[in-house]
Amino acid sequence: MTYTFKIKDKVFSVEIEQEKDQTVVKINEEGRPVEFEKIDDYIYSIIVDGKSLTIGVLKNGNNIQVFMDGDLFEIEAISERDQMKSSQVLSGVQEIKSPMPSRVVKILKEIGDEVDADEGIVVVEAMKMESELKSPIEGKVTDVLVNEGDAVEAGNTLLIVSSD
Amino acid sequence: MTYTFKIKDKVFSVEIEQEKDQTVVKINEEGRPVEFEKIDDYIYSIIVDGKSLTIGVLKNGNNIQVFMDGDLFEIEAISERDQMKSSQVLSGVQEIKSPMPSRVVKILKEIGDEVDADEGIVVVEAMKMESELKSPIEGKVTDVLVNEGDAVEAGNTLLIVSSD
Amino acid sequence: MFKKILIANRGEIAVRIIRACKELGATTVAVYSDADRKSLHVALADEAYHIGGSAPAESYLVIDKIIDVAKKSGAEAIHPGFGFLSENEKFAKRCEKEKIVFIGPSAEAIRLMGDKITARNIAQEAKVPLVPGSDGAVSDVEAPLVADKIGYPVMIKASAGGGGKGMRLVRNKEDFESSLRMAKSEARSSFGDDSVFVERFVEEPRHVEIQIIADTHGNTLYLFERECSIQRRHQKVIEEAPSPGISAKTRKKMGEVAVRISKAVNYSGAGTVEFIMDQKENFYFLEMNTRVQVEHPVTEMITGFDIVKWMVRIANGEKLPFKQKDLSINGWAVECRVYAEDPETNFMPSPGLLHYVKAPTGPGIRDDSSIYSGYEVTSFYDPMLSKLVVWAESREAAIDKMASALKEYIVLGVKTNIGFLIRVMNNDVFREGKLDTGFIEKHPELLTAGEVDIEPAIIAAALAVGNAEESTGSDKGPQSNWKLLGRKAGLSGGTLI
Amino acid sequence: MFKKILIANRGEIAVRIIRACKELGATTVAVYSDADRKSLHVALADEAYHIGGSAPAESYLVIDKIIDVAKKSGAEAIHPGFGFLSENEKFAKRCEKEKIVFIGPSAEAIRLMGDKITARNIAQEAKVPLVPGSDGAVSDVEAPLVADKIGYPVMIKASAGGGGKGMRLVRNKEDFESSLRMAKSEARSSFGDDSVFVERFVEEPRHVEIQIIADTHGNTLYLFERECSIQRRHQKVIEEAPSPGISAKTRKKMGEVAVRISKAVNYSGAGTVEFIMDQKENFYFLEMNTRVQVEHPVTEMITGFDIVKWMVRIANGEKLPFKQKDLSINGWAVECRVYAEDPETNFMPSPGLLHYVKAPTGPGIRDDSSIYSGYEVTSFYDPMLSKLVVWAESREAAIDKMASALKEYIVLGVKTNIGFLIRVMNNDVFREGKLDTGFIEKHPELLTAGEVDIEPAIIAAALAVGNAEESTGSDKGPQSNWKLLGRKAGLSGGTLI
Repeated sequence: MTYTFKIKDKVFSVEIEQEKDQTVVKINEEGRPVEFEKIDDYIYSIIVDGKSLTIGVLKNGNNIQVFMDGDLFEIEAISERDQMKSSQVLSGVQEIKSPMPSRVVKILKEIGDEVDADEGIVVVEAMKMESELKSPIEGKVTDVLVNEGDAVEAGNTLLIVSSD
Repeated sequence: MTYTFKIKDKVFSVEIEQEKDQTVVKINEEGRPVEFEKIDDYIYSIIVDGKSLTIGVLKNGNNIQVFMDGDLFEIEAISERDQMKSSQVLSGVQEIKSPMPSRVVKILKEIGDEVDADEGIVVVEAMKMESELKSPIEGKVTDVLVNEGDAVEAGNTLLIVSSD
Repeated sequence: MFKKILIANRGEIAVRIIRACKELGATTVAVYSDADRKSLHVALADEAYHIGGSAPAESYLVIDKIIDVAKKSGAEAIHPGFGFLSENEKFAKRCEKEKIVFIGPSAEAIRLMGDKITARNIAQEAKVPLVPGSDGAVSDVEAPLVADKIGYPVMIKASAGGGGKGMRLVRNKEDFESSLRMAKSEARSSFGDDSVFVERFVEEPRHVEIQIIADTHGNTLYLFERECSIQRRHQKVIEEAPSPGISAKTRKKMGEVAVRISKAVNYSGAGTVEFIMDQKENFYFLEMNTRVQVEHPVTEMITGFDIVKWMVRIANGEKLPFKQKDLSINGWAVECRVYAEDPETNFMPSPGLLHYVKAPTGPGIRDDSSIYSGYEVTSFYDPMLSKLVVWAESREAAIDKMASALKEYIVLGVKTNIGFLIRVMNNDVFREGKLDTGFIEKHPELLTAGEVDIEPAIIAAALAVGNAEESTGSDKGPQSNWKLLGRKAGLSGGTLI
Repeated sequence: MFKKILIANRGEIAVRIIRACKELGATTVAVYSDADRKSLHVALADEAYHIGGSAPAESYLVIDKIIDVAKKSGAEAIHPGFGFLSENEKFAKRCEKEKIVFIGPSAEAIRLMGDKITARNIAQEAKVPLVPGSDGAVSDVEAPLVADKIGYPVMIKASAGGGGKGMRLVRNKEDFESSLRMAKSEARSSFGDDSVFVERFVEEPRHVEIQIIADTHGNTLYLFERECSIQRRHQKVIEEAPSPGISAKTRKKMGEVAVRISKAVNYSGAGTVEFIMDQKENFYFLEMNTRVQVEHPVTEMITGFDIVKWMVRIANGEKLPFKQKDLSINGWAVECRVYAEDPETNFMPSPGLLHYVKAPTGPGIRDDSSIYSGYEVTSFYDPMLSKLVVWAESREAAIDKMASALKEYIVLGVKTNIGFLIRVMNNDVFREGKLDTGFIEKHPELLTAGEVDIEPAIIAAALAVGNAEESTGSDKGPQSNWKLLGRKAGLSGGTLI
């Protein structure tokens, strides 16, 4: 079975094979024998060429969170169909969503305002801290869906920015 | 729903009811309101009359192990059919089983030997320690199923003692 | 000793206090909000009472509800922990009125130190050096004029503030207005009071604080200093004791100054006098926190003195059994606050379900936490998961131990700052003790994992995906090969089950 | 420092050593048997190599396999831990031959102290008091005659023994023969050598031992004593430091005697000189353990001295940086060994799957363990689950802390001695420090839970049974009511999901 994984911008093709008495994992065609054991629902112990690693894996659909030595790596499992789509660059219509349940403190842009990529467009407060959400693209604010003071849930769309 | 539980020699009848907005647990007809939450697959947080308790429960068929303040209580859930049977006293034919994977070090009784209740009848070794297994009843050894030096699994019958 | 003590708090500090009270032989009473039914403080306390909604204003901040539970349960004393009602003068007064012992200083001491302006005046009278600034709260019109007078960079601070809330650094004039607005808005939502003051910003400042312990018999001692310069969002992340860059002379001077301020308000219990310090060991009074501090464990580790137990004993009228000269520093302690937050997006909180937690243990390691596998971090409270504290014979050994311990910490389900903390421990500038509160801003490379060998992560992901397909068995086609492999792997040591 | 160190052990001591080596900057190499693939020492080490079957004789005891891994991995040194090859003269010699540093004393010191008879002779020469007994191993015929001569009660001990294996107390003549047989049989299976000796049994004896640390530059120091009198099956269960019942004078005398014996064999590294002591502080040499001891943490907690790290440093040629006069005792430490065993059936081992584990944490608490939720305790190795160690300012405070901490420990899936340990902590005789190795036998009431309020356990069982029926939904009849209840309960705070 071959998997295609995307981490940040890099794409890896991964294959798991059984050769003689050992499991071989091929990453981008390069194989290495892997000895592995599932310790817990989420924890894998992996020994590669003597090196022992304990790695946490949390799978949610195509999103895989891998915890290793204190860092969390977000891996996207890409199906063949997805791979075709992913050539698309980050543009078009972007929804600015609340990453957590929070309160809208300040809306910094109005409909029609031009925004740069990484420019702050709305300030939300959660867990007693204010955070500025930024536009992922250069474009224009095409819609503002909340008011200052609104309580919003995780995933609620706050504003829409369009590069067109 | 009513349950019948046996702990050591005591039998308790337990009923769980919903009265108005609270859960009421009746033990031997006496009810008390219980506020409870399942913390984990095995852990219950229970608040009874303000008292907070954290209790571990492991269920295996009719055997329930309850861990509370460092002690493990073995509770037997008795169905109505079992309740009829349980009037039977500890007697008849008793199989002496190995409680864990171990090695038979010494067989202390032969077929036909008389044994007292709590008298040692076989010595096994596991985890580098020798343990003497005792007869639960007074009676006669009717069968010896292993030889000294044998490796046995947990649950293997080693000897049989009969009170008849 | 009190027979029964109510702990008016939640999370790790409630757990810390419950443990201390139990060890002192007292029965412990927890209170909890809707969101906290499954929290560890509820499970560990002897008694637990529900006090309302998840928002602090509906539960932990409601004086009447806390007092009701104290009366209902028969608690003789209340430990407020930190945050919530811990520095609330009204609450301390109410306890007094209800004849319940408030484990902390007098309501008067809380009042005097609670207002930054008053505290500044007291410090001034006690001849404690102060940072130049506005003489009290200033209007929106006055504020920029004061800033012009004392010279940029300046700090805008909420009068009722603390913990970095309602605080803004302004480096140049153009940014002043927007920063003032943000500071006031945060001050209003955090403290219900938007008055602010302005003062000079000390360049490359360090945050050094003195732990005070005072009994009700006139003994006021300092338990040395804590270095708390590693901050993000104006909140401490890494603390240590002692401080790597202060001389014995400065230590003594700061300690004596801190004792002087404490005595000026007749302080009793545990308190912390915070100072800002420049790179030449000049220090200025910042504020006094009239409660136990988040970072109190590092002081406990280098002194062997249990601050929380002594807070309870002092409230019970006990006398400190030693003098300043009996106290000394033993070894080195470092604390890392493990947060559910994302260092890559300016440490934005990351609430969620903790699917799996494994904390480090072993010699010299103390984990003050209230998390467990299956615990949910909600957005109602501070996203701190754990205070990991280590002790060793030297600073270098303590940092080595912390780096090792952090690498053992596993938290799955939310983003955490663990990787970031490991990188700080391995950073040369940090190891050399060249600290200031701008450390994190100066080292953005610590925020991301950087160039690490990602292959093991990819292998683990592949195994997990294969395993999930295997166990659901949703697809009988291409997976059959994998299933076979699973069985074979099982025979040869690896297993997919 | 060594770049790479192999740890030739398993379980918690392997984990302890791995942590120490990592903190010293060394790469760690683990070895594991079939049964240990999922053990924590494999997960925590930087490298891990499989060395054979689950039985120790197929893996951890096979010198060739350990040496092979050391060579393959490029390890410069081997730490043997305790048990297994730690006191094996041949292994130490082989390391020497292969130019791999054995982290421990010389092969010669191991040999001299490894044989009880030789050790006894060395002690005699060093003018150390000895318990009267047979002059070396005795035949089956001689043995009862020696016993008659020195007078009952007597102890039969395996010449090659240790840790209580192959040891039997005989109180009267009639039992001698059967005890001799049992002792020899255990000695044969444990050590492959069934020779035994006989000595007088000291009434109400206490087991007190001295921790020794010696570098290769002629410095031999004692790190004070440990009290290890609470034993079951002749194995220690609870240890503390310092000992509650010894005077400063006796402490000094024992320490100096221990240093004398160590110097007699040119000892280097960490070692323990064990004594038997009567209730009047008369002490007799028992044996010297030429390795790190299970209970070393209590000494570490009262001295701040990291024994395992110093074993490594000493093997690396480093010099101890202090003298005897620089050492002092700070506070009190207690260790409880948490075992998978059943106190009600003479502490019979209870292997099995640990469905759930939650260890206590917090100030002054150290949990040296290698268990986790999902770990399986096999019957191949010692059933010790954890060494729970606490430190506090006094013995009373340490015992209070231990009792509290033990109450937080949750282990589901096997029988454990946790409840028993809690009862010992709360026992008045134990609290008064009136200890002897017969303590457990004298207090059979501590073995069972006794009269406790069983109601919460019954409630929890009922909730769990109801919940299981709810989630399987196997019976649609009488459970429908319960399901409804579950939903209602969910609304009112309780939940069944």
